[in-house]
Amino acid sequence: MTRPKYAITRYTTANRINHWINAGLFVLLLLSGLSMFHPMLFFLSGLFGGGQWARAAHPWFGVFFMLSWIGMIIQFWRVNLPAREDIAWSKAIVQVVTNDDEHVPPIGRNNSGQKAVFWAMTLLIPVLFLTGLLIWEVYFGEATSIGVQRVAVLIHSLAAIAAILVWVAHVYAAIWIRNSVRSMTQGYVTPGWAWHHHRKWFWDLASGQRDKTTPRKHP
Amino acid sequence: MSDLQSQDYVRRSASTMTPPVARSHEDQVAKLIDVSRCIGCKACQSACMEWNDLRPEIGHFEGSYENPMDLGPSVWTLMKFAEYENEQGNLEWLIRKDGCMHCEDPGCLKACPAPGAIVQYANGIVDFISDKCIGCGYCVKGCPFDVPRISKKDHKSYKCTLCSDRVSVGLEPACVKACPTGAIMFGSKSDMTHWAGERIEDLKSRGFENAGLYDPKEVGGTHVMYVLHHADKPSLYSGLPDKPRISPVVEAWKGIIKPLAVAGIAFAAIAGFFHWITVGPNEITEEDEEEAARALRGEREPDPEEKS
Amino acid sequence: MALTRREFIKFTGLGLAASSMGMLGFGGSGVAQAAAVRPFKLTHATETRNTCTYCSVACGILIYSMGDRAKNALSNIIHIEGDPDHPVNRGTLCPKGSALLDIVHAPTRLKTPRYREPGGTEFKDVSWDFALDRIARLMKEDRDKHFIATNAAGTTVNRWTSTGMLAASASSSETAFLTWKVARSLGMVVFDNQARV
Amino acid sequence: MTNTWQDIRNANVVLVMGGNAAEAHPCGFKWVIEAKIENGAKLVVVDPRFTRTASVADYYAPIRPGTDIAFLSGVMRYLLEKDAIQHEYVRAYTNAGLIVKEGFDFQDGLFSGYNSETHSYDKSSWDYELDEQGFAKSDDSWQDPRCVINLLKRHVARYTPEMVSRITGTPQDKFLHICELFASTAAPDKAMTSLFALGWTQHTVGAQNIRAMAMIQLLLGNIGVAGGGMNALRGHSNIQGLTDVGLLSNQMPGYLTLPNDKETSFDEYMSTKLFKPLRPGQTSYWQNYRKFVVSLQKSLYGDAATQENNWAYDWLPKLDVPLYDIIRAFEMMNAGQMNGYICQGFNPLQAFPDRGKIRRGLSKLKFLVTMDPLDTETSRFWQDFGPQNPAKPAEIQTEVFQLPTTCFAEENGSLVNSARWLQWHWKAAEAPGEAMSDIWIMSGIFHRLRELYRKEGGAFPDPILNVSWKYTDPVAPDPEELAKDMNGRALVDITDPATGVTTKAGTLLDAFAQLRDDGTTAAGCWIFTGSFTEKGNQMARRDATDPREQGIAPNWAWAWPANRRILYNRASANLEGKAWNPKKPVIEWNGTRWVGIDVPDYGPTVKPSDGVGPFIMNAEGMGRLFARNLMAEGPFPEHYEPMESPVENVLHPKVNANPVARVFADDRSAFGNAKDFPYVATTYRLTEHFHFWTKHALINAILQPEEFVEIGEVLAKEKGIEQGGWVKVSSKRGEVVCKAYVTKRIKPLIVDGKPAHVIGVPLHWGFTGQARKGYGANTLTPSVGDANTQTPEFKAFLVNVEKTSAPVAA
Repeated sequence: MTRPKYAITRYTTANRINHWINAGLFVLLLLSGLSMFHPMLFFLSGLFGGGQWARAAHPWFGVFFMLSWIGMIIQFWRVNLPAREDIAWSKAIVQVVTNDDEHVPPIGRNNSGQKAVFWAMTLLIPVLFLTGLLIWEVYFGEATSIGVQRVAVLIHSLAAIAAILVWVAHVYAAIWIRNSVRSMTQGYVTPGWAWHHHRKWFWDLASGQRDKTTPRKHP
Repeated sequence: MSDLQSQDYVRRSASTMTPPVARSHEDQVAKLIDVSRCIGCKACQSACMEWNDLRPEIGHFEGSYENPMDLGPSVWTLMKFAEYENEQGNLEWLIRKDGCMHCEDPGCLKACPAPGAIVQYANGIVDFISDKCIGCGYCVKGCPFDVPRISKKDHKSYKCTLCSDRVSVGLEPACVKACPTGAIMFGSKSDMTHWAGERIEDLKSRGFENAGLYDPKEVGGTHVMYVLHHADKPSLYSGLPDKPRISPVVEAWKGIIKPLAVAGIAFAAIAGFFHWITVGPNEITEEDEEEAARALRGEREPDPEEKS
Repeated sequence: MALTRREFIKFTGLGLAASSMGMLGFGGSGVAQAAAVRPFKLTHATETRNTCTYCSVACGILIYSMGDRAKNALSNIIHIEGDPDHPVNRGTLCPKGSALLDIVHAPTRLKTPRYREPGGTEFKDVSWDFALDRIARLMKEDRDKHFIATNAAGTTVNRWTSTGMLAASASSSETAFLTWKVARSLGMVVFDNQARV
Repeated sequence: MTNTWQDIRNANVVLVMGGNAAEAHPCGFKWVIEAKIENGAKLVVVDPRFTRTASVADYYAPIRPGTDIAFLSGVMRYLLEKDAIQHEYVRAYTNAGLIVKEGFDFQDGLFSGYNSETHSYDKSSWDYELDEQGFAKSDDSWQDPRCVINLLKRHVARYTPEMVSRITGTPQDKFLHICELFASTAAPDKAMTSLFALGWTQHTVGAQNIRAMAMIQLLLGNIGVAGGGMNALRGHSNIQGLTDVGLLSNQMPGYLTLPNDKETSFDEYMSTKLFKPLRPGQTSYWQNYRKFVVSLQKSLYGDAATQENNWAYDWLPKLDVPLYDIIRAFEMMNAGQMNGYICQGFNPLQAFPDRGKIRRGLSKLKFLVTMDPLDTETSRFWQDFGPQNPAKPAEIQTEVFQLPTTCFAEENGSLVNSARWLQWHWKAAEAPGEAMSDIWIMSGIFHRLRELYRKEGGAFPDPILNVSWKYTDPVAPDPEELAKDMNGRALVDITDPATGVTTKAGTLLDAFAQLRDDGTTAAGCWIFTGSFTEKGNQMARRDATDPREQGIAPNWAWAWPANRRILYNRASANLEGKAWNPKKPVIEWNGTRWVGIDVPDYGPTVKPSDGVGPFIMNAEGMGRLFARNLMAEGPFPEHYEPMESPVENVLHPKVNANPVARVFADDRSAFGNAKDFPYVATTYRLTEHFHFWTKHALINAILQPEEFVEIGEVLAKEKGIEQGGWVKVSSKRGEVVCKAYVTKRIKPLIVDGKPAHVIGVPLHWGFTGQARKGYGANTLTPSVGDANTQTPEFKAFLVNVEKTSAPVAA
């Protein structure tokens, strides 16, 4: 893998490892969870060695996912804080989805769509984690009443669906905005990419305000 | 082997196939528990353990004749005792055999995510097929009567099978056979309902005006029914639900949400696909790179709105 | 076998697909056909008619044992239930009768004769010959020493009061008769059964 | 039982008092439920506790333990006062009209003839006035003040409803309601059955409890009829058989009594047995006594029993005391008068009163032999098990043998059920390990002893050497051979003088009527004659056909005597021989003979007009409202307080408890008083367990795992006892520490104006087996018995109860 000379580091190695652990666990949770959600998808439990294994593994994936997500929060909470520009960007959502980037206002490191993904997950994952604990039959089956568990399982599945929808959007956006995937696999973007998608961030970098990811000033 | 063919099932958990309906003439069975004849001797419990090779732990005395203290993976039926003082101040000892009710519309089966782990035979028996059980505990949440229990040893769910092995060879369940006073009867559901009517008449003649049959409509009727002296107050009998029904939460979860969610996820994916083929990928151009390079070389200053 | 990356993906993909198909029900009729009820366990068991050993309702019972009484099969009792032909219990059994299997196979069933010496702190396994020889000797010693042949009035009374016996009220009448013969021929009068307790 | 289990279904009223049929005999109790459902019967339960039987009763009344006679005497008073008796029946079939001797009297709690030094009665005045021919005088008009019915009226007059309630604690309205229900069965076509068990027998007045009820049943005409009778629900599976075969200290097979040492010769022995009829023309079946005894001796000693040696009469042991019962045996053990004890399938350390005394007694033995399929407490009495069995093995010099035996599933043989049915059972498997049958073990001991006597001689070896032992395998006689021995056979060709039919030598006999007193027949147990005939093993019959579904099933197994299912069934028909209840006839006179669904308990061709009474075993042919000299306490039942009682006997404080109870000095000193032990305790079984056996069975240990006592809510509150909390129950003899079951089912009773609390003590737990360890109810119980039978008073004694904490594991 060769890194272009003027590449801008968008995600550090730690960012990327954390993200992909996250992503892996999410996929495992998604597959094992869906296998227990809809009979049509029960075949997915085969990926885990059958229903018993899927059922046993799912909550443990969840525990690690929660831990992993805490890592994500620590690393990304600051860059996902809302900013005034988010309003303008959100107003231009039609232009965003139609690739009419000329008419999209410039934004910083993350646009509000990305922020929405982050905060949605930050809300949903703990909900999934806590409701998941309540219905973790092996350890907490007798900890709460069946009535509580019924509500928990309902919330758990609603939250999971929401999370999946957010995830679909996230994955599609990564594919749609070309070279985003590379930023999360190899960690860098080209200056042009930063210029095009996150111009404010680009200028911050160019003016040396963000030290770690500062590209070389002069080629 | 006494394999029942798949055609003997009328319901099968988490299955996407339509159950076969060709064999539509099988008689439905029912167990009738006449509480007014029950002496609480626990022969049913004993026979159940013996026939089904179940031996729970030896417990302690906990202030009641109830032992073990609860249904469990190895306790499929349990006598529950309630000391009740009636309006006349006379004591009644209301003793009820607890266990699976074999609902016509089984909440456990509805909630179960494992294909074929819970089945309902054409004769009405709701059976757990351990081989297919994944131990998720959803049946526990689905059951309106708090019956299934998950084993900590093998993580499978257990409950009364109505001795499906005995019934399949033409015998009555073990508890029915043992019951010394005939408080547990077994036969076709229609015969049991008729017999219950006679019993209720007798009870009414002995001063139990509210005697009646417990065959709750809310779960489509049950294949285990009770004759109660106080059918107006089932909860007197150690908390038998007055109006049992599958929880609306479970109904929602296993009803509308399931297809909506799958549809929603599929829609999101399809929307993405069509976005791709209509709008297409958002790619940067050479110009972007050049502009960026110029900016980096300091040949360009940001516009005011481009500053953070 | 060297696999290129592309081939590897293909293989795992196929494997996944195959296993998923299996789970969907294409993996053979055994899986597709929904599982079976538990096989009926008495189909070829040997049935023996007996009477419940507990109370004197004397319920008829059917004892089922493994094996067809062929020479090489040591029959083992696997199940006991009520005899539906019996006019009193008509197949029913109480919680004790329903659990007769567990008394037959109780872990505290005795299997060897045991002996405890005077002042001893434990039982020792002994042979039947040792036990019966010793018992007979002790009984004879006591009888010879304390037997009352005649009373003060000179009447022959043939009475042995220093050794007594309690007879088993769950043993058969045939056992009882033999026991009576033995006890009375020895002149034993301290002789009772469980009729009262 | 006079009737069968299934016959209970014919009853109109079922009384369960002195027992807990649902709990102790669930499968027999089904016929009570059937009576309710199919016959509209009312179930009445009278019990100190609201039992499982009470849970399905139509009417329940509480009663203070040990006061049943007061209750039942009150019922008799009610029936006589309201004239709710079945006149025709009482007049013809009971001794109501017979005239009692002058001199018979009852004053201040005592009948005539009491000797306060010996605590016994001279019973000579307890009899009828006889005429010149030796027949009892009678007054059929019941005018004579000394006729039985008038004496009875006078005797029970004191038991007014107020007095009954004052003694028993039963509320008056409940008592009177029950009287009404009883009275409804005085109608000729109505029947009441009485189901009882140890709740009546285990009292110092046990036999009189039962007598009182039997008198009520006679007054109501309920004896001998379908759905009636006195039904003792017996305990163990063959306790009836062991009683029938005479395994009691004073018994021989078939209810023949063992001689006592005043009966110095066979003729003297027989002179007290051959009951002459007391009324003209009566059967008095015991006139055949001699035939039964001679046939027994021929069975036991074969050719060695001869006319010349008085049928080996001298070889029978002779008693010097009325009974060598268990209470006496342990008294003797404690006094150092016993050296050896054999417990065959019996667990006295758990079963007998005053456990401490039992343990001390066993410790003084030279040897103890236990024969049992299970590891019993008794066989380990010498071992230390902490507070449940504190023993010091080093100090106990007893040699102990623990012999493993087969159980029911591993042997052939017959058992006699409560309804006197002899049922054969078959072996299903081999015994575990080296376990052997009781027959093999008893034979083994016997052969060794016989060999020793043959070789060495010794004390009086004659009976040992001469016992007949003609079995194919002398080491382990076949049960069928023993059954044939009991049935009996002809020893020479015998010809029936009436029919001219000859029975060949060696042939099995069909009926005890064939027995002879000249040594030409042998029968080990005359009442079993007919059970194993040339037609085969009658006990193995399995035809369950039940004519009219009336609960007889005459071809199922075989019932003694003579396959008769309902005793005294002649009394089911009126004087003309027609059934009192035409819907449920048992036997009827068809003009030439008695026919019906049962074997007549009567001469089959004796005409009704002959005036032969239906109670053919009794010398007067009648049911006895007046018991003559047959009971220790008196011819009528009288209320005496239990030995330990919270109150004084309000009828006659000077004669508080049973005046003729036998109490050993050390046992008397172990009685507690109401000041230290203010609560009445009663012991009982629970349905989940059978005595001390099923704690060895895992399922039953699961169903009722741990020792507890039952305490009413009021007392529990007073004492601060919590549900399921630990309590200490103590009597003068010991203490039990266990859990408490605080229940609404036991309520305080108002006795003589004061509340009396009852504590229930189930008896199943010990220190071997699978259930949790327990102290055993007999730690608390007093060592005193019924004056007639010495059945221990387990059902009413005094205790104290206190809240405590869990015992510290030893």
